[in-house]
Formats: sequence, C-alpha cells, structure tokens
Amino acid sequence: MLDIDVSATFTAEGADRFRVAADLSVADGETLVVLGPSGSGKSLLLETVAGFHDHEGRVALAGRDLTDRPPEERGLGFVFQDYALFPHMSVRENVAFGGNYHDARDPDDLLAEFGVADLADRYPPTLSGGESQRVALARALAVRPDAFLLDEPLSALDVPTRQTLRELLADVLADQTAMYVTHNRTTARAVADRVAVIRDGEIVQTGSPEAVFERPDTPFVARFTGANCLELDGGALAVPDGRLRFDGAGASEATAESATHLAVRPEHVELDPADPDFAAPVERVVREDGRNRIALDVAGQRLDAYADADIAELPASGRSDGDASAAHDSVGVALPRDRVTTLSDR
Amino acid sequence: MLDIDVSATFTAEGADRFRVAADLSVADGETLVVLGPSGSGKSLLLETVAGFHDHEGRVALAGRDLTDRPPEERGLGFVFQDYALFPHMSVRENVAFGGNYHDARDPDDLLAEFGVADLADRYPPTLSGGESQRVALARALAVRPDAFLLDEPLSALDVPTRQTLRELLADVLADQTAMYVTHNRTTARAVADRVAVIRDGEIVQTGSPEAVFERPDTPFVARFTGANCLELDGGALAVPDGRLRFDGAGASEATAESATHLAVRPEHVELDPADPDFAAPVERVVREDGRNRIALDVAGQRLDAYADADIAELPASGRSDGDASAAHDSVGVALPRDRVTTLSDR
Amino acid sequence: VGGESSGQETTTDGESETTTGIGNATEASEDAPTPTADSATVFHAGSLAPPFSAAEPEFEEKYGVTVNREAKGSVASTKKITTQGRSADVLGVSDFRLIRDMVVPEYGSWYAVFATNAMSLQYREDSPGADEIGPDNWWEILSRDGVKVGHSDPAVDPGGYRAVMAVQLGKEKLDGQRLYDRQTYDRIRDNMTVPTGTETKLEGQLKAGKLDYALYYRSIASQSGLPHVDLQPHVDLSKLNRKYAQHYEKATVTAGGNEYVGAPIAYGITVPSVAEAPVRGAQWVEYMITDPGRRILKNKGLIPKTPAVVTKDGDVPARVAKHAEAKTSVGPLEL
Amino acid sequence: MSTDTETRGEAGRRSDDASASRRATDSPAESLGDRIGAGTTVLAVVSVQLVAFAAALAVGYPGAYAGFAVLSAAAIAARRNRGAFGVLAAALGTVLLVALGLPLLMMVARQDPGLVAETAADPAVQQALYLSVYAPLLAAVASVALGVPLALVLARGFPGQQLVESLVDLPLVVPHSVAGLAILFGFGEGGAFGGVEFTVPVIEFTFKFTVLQTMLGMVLAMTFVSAPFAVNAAREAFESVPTRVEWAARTLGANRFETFRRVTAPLAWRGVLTGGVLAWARAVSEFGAVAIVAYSVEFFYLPEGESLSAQHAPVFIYNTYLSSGLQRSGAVATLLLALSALIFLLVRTVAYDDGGWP
Amino acid sequence: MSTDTETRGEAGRRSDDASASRRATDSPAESLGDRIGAGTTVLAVVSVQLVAFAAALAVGYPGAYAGFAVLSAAAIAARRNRGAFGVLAAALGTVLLVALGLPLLMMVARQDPGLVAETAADPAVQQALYLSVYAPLLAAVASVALGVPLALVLARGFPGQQLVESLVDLPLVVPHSVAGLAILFGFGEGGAFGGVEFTVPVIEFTFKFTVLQTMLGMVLAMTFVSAPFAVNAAREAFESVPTRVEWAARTLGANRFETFRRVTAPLAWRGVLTGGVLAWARAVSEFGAVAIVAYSVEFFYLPEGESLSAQHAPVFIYNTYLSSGLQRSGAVATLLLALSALIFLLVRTVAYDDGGWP
Ligand SMILES: Nc1ncnc2c1ncn2[C@@H]1O[C@H](COP(=O)(O)OP(=O)(O)OP(=O)(O)O)[C@@H](O)[C@H]1O
Ligand SMILES: Nc1ncnc2c1ncn2[C@@H]1O[C@H](COP(=O)(O)OP(=O)(O)OP(=O)(O)O)[C@@H](O)[C@H]1O
Ligand SMILES: [Mg+2]
Ligand SMILES: [Mg+2]
Repeated sequence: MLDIDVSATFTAEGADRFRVAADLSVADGETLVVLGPSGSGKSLLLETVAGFHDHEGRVALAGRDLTDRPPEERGLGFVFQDYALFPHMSVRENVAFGGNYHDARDPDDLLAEFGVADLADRYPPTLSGGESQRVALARALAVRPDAFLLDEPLSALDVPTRQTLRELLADVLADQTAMYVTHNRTTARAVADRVAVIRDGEIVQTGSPEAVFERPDTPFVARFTGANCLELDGGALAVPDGRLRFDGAGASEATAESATHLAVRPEHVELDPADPDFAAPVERVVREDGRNRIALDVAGQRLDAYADADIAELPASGRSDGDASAAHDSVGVALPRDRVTTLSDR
Repeated sequence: MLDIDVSATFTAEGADRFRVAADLSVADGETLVVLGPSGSGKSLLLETVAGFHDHEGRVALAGRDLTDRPPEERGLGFVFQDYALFPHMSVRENVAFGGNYHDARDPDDLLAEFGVADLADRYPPTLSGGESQRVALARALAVRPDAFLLDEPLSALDVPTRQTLRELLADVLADQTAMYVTHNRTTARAVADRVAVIRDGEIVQTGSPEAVFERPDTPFVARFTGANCLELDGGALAVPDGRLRFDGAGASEATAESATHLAVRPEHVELDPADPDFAAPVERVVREDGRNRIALDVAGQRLDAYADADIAELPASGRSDGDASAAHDSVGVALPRDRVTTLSDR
Repeated sequence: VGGESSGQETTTDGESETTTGIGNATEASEDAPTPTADSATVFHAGSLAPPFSAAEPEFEEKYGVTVNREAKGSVASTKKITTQGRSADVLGVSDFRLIRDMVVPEYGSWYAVFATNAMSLQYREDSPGADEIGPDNWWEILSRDGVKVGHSDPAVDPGGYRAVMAVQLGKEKLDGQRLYDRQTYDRIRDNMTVPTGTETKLEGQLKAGKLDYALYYRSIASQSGLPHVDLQPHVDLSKLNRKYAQHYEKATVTAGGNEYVGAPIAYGITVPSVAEAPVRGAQWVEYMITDPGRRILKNKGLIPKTPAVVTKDGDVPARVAKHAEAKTSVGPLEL
Repeated sequence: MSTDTETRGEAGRRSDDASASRRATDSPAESLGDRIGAGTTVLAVVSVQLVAFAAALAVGYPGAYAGFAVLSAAAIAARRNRGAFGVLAAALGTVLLVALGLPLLMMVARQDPGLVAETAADPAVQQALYLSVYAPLLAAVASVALGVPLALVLARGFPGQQLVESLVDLPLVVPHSVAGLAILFGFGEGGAFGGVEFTVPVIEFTFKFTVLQTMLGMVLAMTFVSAPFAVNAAREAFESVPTRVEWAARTLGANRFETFRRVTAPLAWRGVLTGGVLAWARAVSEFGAVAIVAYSVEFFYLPEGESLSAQHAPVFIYNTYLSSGLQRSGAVATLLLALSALIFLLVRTVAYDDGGWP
Repeated sequence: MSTDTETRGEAGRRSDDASASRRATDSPAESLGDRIGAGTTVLAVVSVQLVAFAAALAVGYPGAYAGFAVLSAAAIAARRNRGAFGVLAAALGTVLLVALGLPLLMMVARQDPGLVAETAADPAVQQALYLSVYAPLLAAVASVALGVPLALVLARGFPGQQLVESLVDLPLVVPHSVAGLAILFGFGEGGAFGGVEFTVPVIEFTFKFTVLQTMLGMVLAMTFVSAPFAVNAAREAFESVPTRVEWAARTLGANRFETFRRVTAPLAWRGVLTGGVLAWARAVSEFGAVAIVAYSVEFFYLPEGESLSAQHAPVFIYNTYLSSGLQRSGAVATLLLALSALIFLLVRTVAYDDGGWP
C-alpha cells in the first residue's frame, strides 16, 4: 500500500507557479496509471513521491512513513522520462549500479530480457531513444524495489518493441505496487488496475479503467480518455435533423437538467445500424491500424466512430489517403443509450 | 522532388561504426514516412539530408543540387526529435526566429493553431515535453520551407493532442514535400503517401502504405509494420491440428518452396468464422482502445488478432485486467488466403 | 672620534688595525652558544647580488654553512626586517643611511660601510649615437631629441635618485668647471624616463630596445656585456671624500614625498639584532670586508672601502671590528 | 513537512542547457520558502559571523574564529537537511573559505578607518584605482574579443587541438617578471612590430606601436597574463551549447554568424562573462609584468578630463609600501579590495540577473 | 563529397552531458577522414609554421610571421569548409595566439642551446624546477581537495551565495605582494594559528604551524592565489551534471556520498582536473606572494633522497637574473616553460583520454 497525500509548488521565472496536489493510495500489487495531458504535472508528482521535491503532506509505503526519508531509503524504483542513464558507465554497469546497495538481479539476464543484450558494452550517449529506454527499465527493475514509479517508460519505443515490452512490463507489474505515468491509452488499459486522471496538477478522477474510460466524471476526462464529448443544449443534443434527449441515459450521475455534455466512446457509436438515431455527414476518414476512424459532423460538433469495414467497403467515399479532402456523404448513426454518459461541466 | 542518394558513416568510442545509406526520392507534394525501429538511423538520415554530416553522394531539391550548400540555404524545415528549442528565447521569439531570414508567418497565429497561444511568453526550459513539441512544429512551419524533415514530431504528445495535431499536420503536409520519421504506425498511415522502412541504416522497402503494410517484402518489415509473421516449415504452417499450405497465397512473390514465413495483419485474421482453418488456444487478451487484441498460440508461434466483441462476450475467459493469467480456451481461426503474404527470409 | 674625520680616498687607506674596545668576552660568548647554526640568511640589494652570489660558494666552503640569500630592492630588504618581522643574519644595502635611519636602534646597533659604487651609462651598440659616445660627450648625445634614457624610480630606489643626481651634478660647477649648461640639462631631463621601480629591470628593458641608455650602477653595467660609459667623478657619486661630498650635496631630488640630498654612494652592511645566527652573520660581514670579499667586490664592479668603516657605537662584533675602523662619520656623512 | 530536498531540481529540471540550469538555482528553496525570509537569514548569518570574528580578534585568538566558521557552516548545512555528506562538504568548503578570507579579513581589520578615508581622498590614490579598473577592463575586453573566436574554434575541435590548448595555457606558468620581459622582447623596439608606425591618412594621425610606458604596453602585458582564463572559460561555455539547438537555427535560415550571434553567444554569454571577470581580476592583481612593461603610464583620466600619468594599483601599493610604510599601503590595498568586491557583487547580481530566461 | 559539416555533431550528438559531448569532439572529421592523415597534417602545419617563424626571425621581421600565422590559419579554416564566419574566427583567434605565443617563441628563440643544456645540468636549477613542480602540485591538490566540497555547495545553491562567490574570487584581485603580506599577517606568528603546535600523541611528533620560510607557507601562499580557479572550474563542472542522472542514482540506493562518488564526480572530473591544472599553473607562476612568505624553503628532494633548501623557480629566475644576468635567467625560464608545456600536453592527452566513455 503506497499512501500519498502530498502537495508541492514549483516556481520558475517567466512561468506561473505550478502546484501539484494529490491524495491517492495504491494498493499492494496494484498498478495505478496516472493519465494526463502533457504539462499536467505527472512527472512532478512522481518526483515528489520519490522524495526529490519539498512538499507538504506525507508519503507512506506499506505503513512505513517515507516522508522524512531520503530517496535512497524509500525503496521506490524510478524510471525517468528522459532515461537519466549514467553516461560514463557502460550499459551493463548502468544496470549493475544498484547491485552495490541491494541484492540485485543479474544485469545480463535483464538486458537479454529487454532485448538489448548486445548493447551491454556500449555507452549511453550513443544509444538511440528506444535503446536507452529499455536500459533504463532494466536498471530500475534490477534492484527489486518495493514499488515502482514509471514515467512514460515506453514512449520512445517503436511499436513492435513497445508491444513486447508492454507485455513484459504487465507481467512484471502484475503483483507489484506501481504508479505508471503515460499518455498512451492503449498502454494505460493494458497495465492499469486503477487509473487516476490528472489535470493542472490536480487529480480529477480515479477509478477502475472501466469506470474512467466508460463513465468519465467530467467533459475533460471524457475528452482526454478518447471519448466523444458533445455539448448538450438544455439537456438535449442538437443533431442534423432535430434534437435528441438522453434522460437517464447510461450510468449518468447528472440529471437531465444539469447535464451539459454527453460522452460516448467512438467504439460504441454504431454506424449504419438498423435503427439510426440520426444521419450525419462524414468529415474525414483516417486509416488506423486495421480499421478506420470516421469523423462525423453532428450539427457542428465532431463525433468519431470506428468502421471496421475495409476502405473500399466504406459507405462514404472517404479514403485513407491522408488527404484532407472531406467526404460529405451522410451515414446513419446510433448512440446506444447504455453507452452514453451525461455529464455536467463543473 | 527531393532526391537523396547519400551514405555516411558515424563512429563513436565503444560503439561500432554506424553507416547510413539511402537512395530515395520524394516527389513534390509527397510525404514520405520513414519507419524503422529505434536505433535504425532515422535521425541520422534526416540530419545528413539537412546537411549536418559529412557524406558521400548527393542531395537535390526540385533539381537544385544541395550537396555543397550549407544547411541554411537548403530550404528544408527540420523538426528535431528533441525539439531543440532556443532556451533563451520566449516561445514567441522561438517561432519568430526564422522571420529574420525568410518571409515568415505570424508567430501568434501559428501558436494559436497549435493550441499553445497561452505559452507565448514562457521560456522553453519550463515547458513540458508535449508543449515543447508543438512549439517546435510551429517554429519549423513559420518559415514556409520548400520541404520538411520531421523527426517524430508527435511523439511526446498526449493522445487527444496528438490526434488533433496529426490532422493539422496531415492538412499542412497535404501538398508539401516531406520526410517524416516515426515509429507510430497509426501516424504513418495517417500522413504517408509513401513509406520507406529503414533497418540498420539501410532502406529495406519503399512503397505505398498499402504495399508496405499489406505486402511486406521481408519478415522484418512484416514484423515491424505490425503484421503477424509466422515461420513456415517447408512451405507449410504448423498449426495445432496439422499443417496448412499457402500455395500461391495473396500477392506473394515467394514461391511455395522458397517461402520461409507468412505474414498476415492481425485485423485480417478472422476469429470464430464459419469455416475455420484451425483452432488455437488464446494466450492473452489485451484491451486496446475500443477492442481487444487477442494473442493466440499457433503450435508455439504467436498469432495476434482483433476481436471487436466486448470483454464479457469473448469466447474465451481472458479479461483485460492487465493480469498475465492466460486464458487457454481455444478459438477457431481463419486466415483469408487473399490477405496472406508468403515471404522468403533473405 | 668626531664628525670631522678626514676624507680619505677610498682605495688608498692602509690602516686596518683600528680595533675599538669591544671586549673579547663578547666574541667568545657569541661564538660559543651557536656553533650549530648551519645556515645563514642574507638580505641584500639587487646590486649586491653579483658579488654576494660569487662569494656564497666560497664562504659556504670555508665555514661549512648554507647561505640563503634573498635579493630585493634596498628599501624592500630593509623593510622585510622592520615591518614584516623577518629575521636575517646579514642585511646589505646600497645606501647605509637606510640602516642608519630605519634599522638602528630598534633592529640593530651598528653597521659597516664597506663599498662604494659609481653611476655609469649603459647602452646598446645600436642605440642612437652609440658610435660617437664617450666620457666627454655623453651629455651631448643624451640631450638629443628622441633619445630615451631610463633610470629607476627615485621614489622607491636609491639607484633612481642617484641617477637624477648624477645628471643634475653635470650642470654644477666643481673647481669652477661644469660639464654642460642648464639647457643641455633640461633637454636631458626631458629625455629621461622612469620605466621601472628598482634598477634591476633596466638592463632587460635596455636590451629589449625600449631604452636607448640606462643610468645605473657601474657594477651592473660592467657585468652586463653591453658597452657602457664610465662617468667622471664629477657626477658619478663615487668619491667618498669631503670635497666631492660637498659637491654632491648640490643635487637634491624630491620624490615620493621625501627629499634626498646628494651624497657619495656608500653601501652599508649589518648584522641585525633579530638575527638567528649572528655569528654566521658576522662571519659574512668579516668575509666581505677582508681580502677575499674585496676581491670579489672589485671583480663585480664595486669599489671596496678599505678599510671598511664601522660605527663607533653599538655592539660591533669583534671579528668585524678588527678589520674596520670605527668612526662617527665617513667623509661628510654622519654615521 | 520537508523531505530530503535537492533544491537544484525544483526550478532547473527542464533546462536543456547547463547555464540555464545553473541560474535557475539562484533562488533555491524559495519556491516553498519565503523570499524575504531568505534575505533576512543571509543578513543574520553574515552579522553573526562578523560579530564572532570581532570577538575572536578582540580576545587575540583569530584562529578560534576559523573553528567557529567551520562549525557554523556545518550546523547550517545540517539544519538545511543536506545529509551527512552535505554537512561534511559545507565544513570542508568553509576551511578553504577561511584560508582565503581570513588573511584578507585580518588585513582589513588591521586598518585604521581614518587613514583609509584620508587615503581615499588622495587624488593620486584615486587615479591609481581608476587606472586599475580601467586598464584591466581594456585587457579583459581584448581577451574576450579575441579569445571568443579562439574559444569557438577550440570548441568546434580540430586535429592538433591539444597543441594549441597547451600554448594557450602556457602564459599561466610564466613567472610574472619573465612575462614582462617576454613582452618587451616580443613587441619591443627590437621585436615584432616594435616601432612600427601606422598613419591614418585623412586625419594625419600617426600611431606608433610602442609598448614601454604606454597604455598599449600595459594592456598587452595584462592581456598576456589574463587571456588564458578568458579563453578557457569561453571554450567551456561554447562546448556546453547543445549542438542541435545551433542546428535548429541553421535550418531556420541563420548562417554561421547569425547562429553565433543569436543562439550560441546568448547561450554562452554567462560563461564568457565569467571568463571576462576572471581575466579582469587577474589583470588587476598583476604586478610583475606591468612593473616592467608599463611602470607608469599616461592615460586619459575622465574625472578630471585630462591626460595624466599614474601607476597600476599593485605597483602604486608596492611603492607606497616602500616609501610610506605598511599602514598607508595597507589602506590603499583595502580600498582596492573593497572596490573589487563591489564590482564582483555588481557583476554577479546585476549582470547575471537578466530576468525572463530562467 | 563533403558538405557543410559541423564536426561536433557527428560523435557527440547524443551525449546528455556537456563534457561527454566535448570529448567526443576530440576526433573531429576522423569519422570520415583518415586518422593517420590527421596526424600528418598536424605535423606538417606545425613544421611550416616553425619554418616560417625562423625565416621571419632570420630576415629580422618577426612581425611578418604574425601576418603569416593569421593568414595561414584563415586559409586552413577556409579549406576545412568552415564558412566565412569560421575563417574570421580562425583569423581573430590566431591574433590572440600570436599575442600569447610570439613573446614566448621569441624568448625561446633567443636562447643559446648550449647554455640551456648547461643550465639544465646544474643541480640548483634542477632543484628549483623540482620544487616548482612539486609545491604547486601540493597547492593544487589542496585547492582541489578543499575546493571541490566548496564548489559542490555552491553548485547546489543557497541564499547569499553571491557573497560567498565574491569572497572566493577576491584573492584574484589581490596584488601578489599584498597577498604575501596578508598571509604573513594572517597566519604568521601574530595571526591566526601562528605558532600553534599540534602534538600527535603516540609518535610524539610535534607539528608547529609556521608559515615563514616553510613549505607550509609556500603552499599556503600558492593556494591563496590559485584556489579560486580550482573552485570556479569545479563549480561549473558540477553544475553541468544533469540533476536527473544524480536522482537516478539515489533511487537505486546510493546515498548522497555514494552518488557523488560514483556519478557526480566521474561526470565532473574533467572540469575538476582543468581547475586543478589552472591552479597548478597559477601557482607555478607566482612570484610576489612566494617571495615574501617563503623565499627559500627546506624540502625533501626525492632524486637525492635528502632534505635541502631551494627556491621556487620564479624566485630563482629573479635571483639568477640579478646575479648572472639575462642570458642565464632566460635559460632557466626556458626550461621552466618547456617543462610546463610538457606537463600540459601530458595532462591533456593522457589524462583526458580514458577510453570507453566517449
Ligand atoms: N520549475 C518549474 N517552475 C514552474 N513550472 C514548472 C516547472 N517545471 C515544470 N513546470 C510546469 O509544470 C507543469 C507540469 O510539468 P510536468 O513535467 O510534471 O508535466 P508532465 O505531466 O510530466 O508532462 P509531459 O507529459 O509532457 O511530460 C508544466 O506545465 C510545466 O510547464
Ligand atoms: N556518434 C555515433 N557513433 C556511432 N553510432 C552512433 C552515433 N550516434 C548514433 N549512433 C548509433 O546510430 C544508430 C542510429 O541512431 P539514430 O539516432 O539515427 O536512430 P533513430 O532511428 O533515430 O532511433 P530513435 O527512433 O530511437 O530515435 C543507433 O544505433 C545509435 O546507437
Ligand atoms: Mg513528464
Ligand atoms: Mg531518432
């Protein structure tokens, strides 16, 4: 159990003061994913927990109060966003570093596990971003810390390597206490037991991945987790051919009156269904891995949906040629009531 | 038309010599995406084209030979992987920098376009990664270069911002000559007119996104573009209940005899079809954005497929709880012959 | 012995037997307690460096002692003892009056005048007028336009005010004769510059071509390898007798807030009361005022005073006293 | 509640260059602490130290103050939560501070304030001090103006660079009086350029290259002994400018010179300034070489609006020592020290604080 | 075919710290060029320069050589494709090189090789040179040993830091003779610690703190004038170590000291070494302060295995000049120069080339 209740303020010339505050706890063996836009304070939060910044409040791990302990006695493994490898040590020496202070794992085994065994004698300044990141991960894992703080540990990897490492990491973290910072939703869903969304230094929602992704609390969370977030007008959604009401829709906590937005994930938007709620013109079709993301224009608001269909089979003429030329054909749309959440903008 | 035919060698202590060689041309208005694993020489290639490294061969833009020109006379806009913002200038000054040498766009307009208008008076050292990247993009666009060299311009962005910027960039690049380095396949497919895959400093395949993604030339390209790549044994695939032959499958260029691998993209693998080729146990289910990636065990080899179905409706008991516990139920699989490419490992 | 003692020619006096009544007991008691002092420290003026360095090995050989010499300007050497709290076994300076005025009585009670020097004019073969210059026309050449004559700083170095005095004396009559007139003098003065504090740097500046002529001690000039003109006693401040002393008095130099009156050059030497090995110091003084020392002084261009003169008062060590005459003045100069 | 804090990280963590990160640390702990509080603390600490020193001096054991200083530094480090290693570092560092500061402090403490004031009013002293700020400034400017291109070339690297670097460092080991002679021989009448005349045609102004007793010579001597510091500092500064940032400027259309002017130089200027200050300081202290090359020089004395002749302060101080004794020369030295300390503080606080860029 | 090349980028582009990037530049253009070729080029250039200098000297116009040097530097820069700005920088840089090197070169050229050889064989000269390598080494070690903790504290930052930094720089402006007096009065008989005795109990060894004419005093005087360089260089070095890399060490279990030992120090050591070399060089050249505090000292002379008394080389050169004239003292100075140049080259090539870490 990693208990965190901290707040810290940061100042720099030319910038406003930036304040990070969090009251979180991470259960034993749980991976808490911290999701948030860039500049929301994710890195600062992790660094504060690790003991590198003055702060108020307290940090405790498994009941042990860490607040007054120096970083080296906190037992927290940290993977830095910019790797922070020791440039004067070979890759193997980097991974073996912690061995002097802990009962550590064999560096060569770890490097092999991360697919960088052949870099063991190289020095970090000549590694590429992805290579560096794997070494940084191996280095943090080597000392078997009590809990992990991971700051975008996979961001610099190419996709196949990231996939491999994401699974490796999911295995490693399966029964580990960890805070894992990422912007990547796929990664978030793959490793998260619980998700915390941070905005401007403040935690705005925590919950299971399901809860956060499917039932966002605020329009911000909805947007950030990749859901469509459409503005309501007096509790109703303006669609091309009228207005739709969503009274009591989904797991909404907002009453119809106070609701200002509705959220629905693109994968739940049904295209060309038997019983469409309305029809909307297709704005843009973007080919993503193995499917198409269709952007629809709903009375001036944007609604994304996925179409599995192959490009040629699309109802509209949009083609994934990366071209901005919009395809204006309309397509029928249904918004399944149990997938829609209504929100009030606080 | 950007013609590139260069080769350069790089040395560093503790590292082997690294050699980059490329013979490419980018047509006017075309965006060439350079895809490759980390450490494959993408950045070095771009820097060489921009004129920062000694090289052999030549670089020409629209018939103009750039080989002996200094970088500032090449008319190439460069977005660096690590942003390379001027730390002593405000964000606005950064974007306005090129205005002294070129007829440039208004910095504030650009910053607004990239959603960072409120950072105009901040200084780069206090920006977060994603904020920096947007400023770097705006800065390169400001001078309206003749062609663009973009080194992972979206890597540090959170997903919603990346989506927005990807589209913005796709619009900007629509009629621009550009080389665009990325590991991100989604981005690659969204912006690419053509794709070049680089490995160990050498271009191993170029072609349209379709060609590269659907009909990889080599197992390396197949794996790197995210296709399943399974080893064949004497031209046949070992499956749990026998062997499958793929004679004349798809657009294969390898004869059945010489074929050593087969490639098929996960989105083309059919699960639970009416007429399965074989049944395979499910190894792992990973929840990705709006769908599940299912990893199957095909006689010891891994085969990925997508299942749209919601977690609860999965044929297997695997749940996306980030847990490594495998789900061993079997599922029927079909490999559509017209989607399979056979390859020979060169 | 009064202040009126005779002004002798420096080199011709033969009386060396004058031993004043300083008890032998002193000598014995001084020698006895420090038989183990195996090193001696000598502070001395830069112009004494050549003879003292030549004497050092012989002295060390003779007495089995290590000599540490510290050369510095005369004033600086004196001040090391008076203000820096340093101790030395010998102090040798180019003007005994420094010892008279600054060292006695607090840091010493006696001193010896043991040598004189002369001012001379050094030049390079390619200095303007070098091919014509001689003892009889040096003033004419020095007064030419654009000739640079350097000397050290009168404010901080006796060599400096002595150079100025030498030039002043040329326009003063001695026995009704003068070397040059006031105009020539003024022109020479205009050509004179002060490129350094102490005279030790002049030679280098001359050699480097930044000076055409340098006015300094004959002891330096004769050692440097460059040609030089020996000035006449009329101006060279070398004559330690009454007649010349009175002539030299006509020159006065004001510098650094002090007024210096012309006088014969008279080197002083003493064993300060703060000496740690006073016997060694006395041995050095004895060495310098006896034959071996005199020979070296002469070799190095200095003019030994024979016999040396010591003060009448003060604890003159016996080994020194027995080679020197005790006086209360040398020529016109009060001791 | 405060944890183990590395103040450096708070403000400088994102800096992509060393100097940005350095400056950011100038307001340590202030992010959470109170800016005014910090100022008061500094004042309090300084006062306590001065009182302790005065007390130690009064009882005749100035050495005891050293112990006090070391202990108090350690105590402050302990209070600021720097860990055992931090306390040790503070204590050891203070030993050096005492070794450097105690002699100066005792020298200053020895002075008679009345005499110092009287000396300060002496025009000759004022002229010497003026010259000793002014000539070293010229030397520092020359060192920087010529040293910066050299540093740039060295930072870029070329084969045989070690030779050139060693040559640059060589003046450092040359004994000061030898340096003076070397300059006389190198640039004097018989040496290179000695007596060379340039005539500016239109205004009929003839410039004769003479080093002895001229401002030119003084500045040359000072440059000789101080330029290595400027070059070394500037080289380090240029080397710490990230290459990719310079490249970015090139791709935006700036040529080499423009890149230097707008990117490299602004990023390196603090290092260059540090080098200039070191060079200035070194030139101020120079006695040997100046005493040979330019014992006293004619220069234009602005306060009186006329040309006059004076000596460089170290020479002046030495001469005062010889002619007027320790007390008076000590007073001049104290004035020089105070003036220099003031200039250092000014440079460090005013010039280094340019706002904006953190 | 070569384009506009910024050699610095080739090898150092990924370095995350300045010093790594700096070192990487030591093998410029070699990535494509020929290592042996580079060596030959250096030799060729050096030879041509020497021949040109000899020729200029022979015809009596050493000044002409300066022009030649500047032009040839510009030509080399042009050939190496450095652009107009590069050529200008090379030319201006060479002006400074000439100003620094020409006086020394001419001084050396003036020497009679026979006399130099004879002087080199003189045991007194050998002793002075030995002392002048040895005592400055002790001073540099003291400066570094105490300066590194101070630099570390300064690099971390604290309120009132400018005061301490100015205090550290103050010895730089103190005229050398004043420095000597300050030390004499500060640590001499009447000052702090003067005459204090420490007795080591077991071995009954009594150490008396005396500065006058002792090795301790000489080293103290040298430390006083040279420590600021060591502190400043070390501070810059520590400031350029990336904070996050130090943090990484902490999270892996290293405490402050271990982090310093295994990360900060190895990353900063080149800067610290540079500071040490500067301090050493500064101490070698010191005349004024040493002449006052320790004109000649007793020390253990290893080659003869016995204690003897000698003078620091600048003092020795001064004395030689006074007693034996310019020629002979020039020979000693030449030997000192040659020895120092050798030491610089050794430090730069051997110590800075530690292989592995680029
Ligand atoms: N020293 C500082 N003073 C003031 N603001 C700062 C400072 N350092 C960072 N910031 C600001 O704090 C905010 C949070 O920074 P942080 O690095 O934690 O972001 P992040 O969430 O990790 O972003 P990213 O995903 O881009 O890495 C940013 O807006 C940044 O501009
Ligand atoms: N100076 C150098 N000497 C030798 N090898 C180098 C040097 N610089 C980089 N390399 C190597 O060259 C390879 C290519 O580097 P590059 O930066 O081009 O990779 P990249 O494709 O951009 O990778 P990433 O996607 O991680 O940024 C890497 O393996 C790296 O280790
Ligand atoms: Mg971050
Ligand atoms: Mg790259």
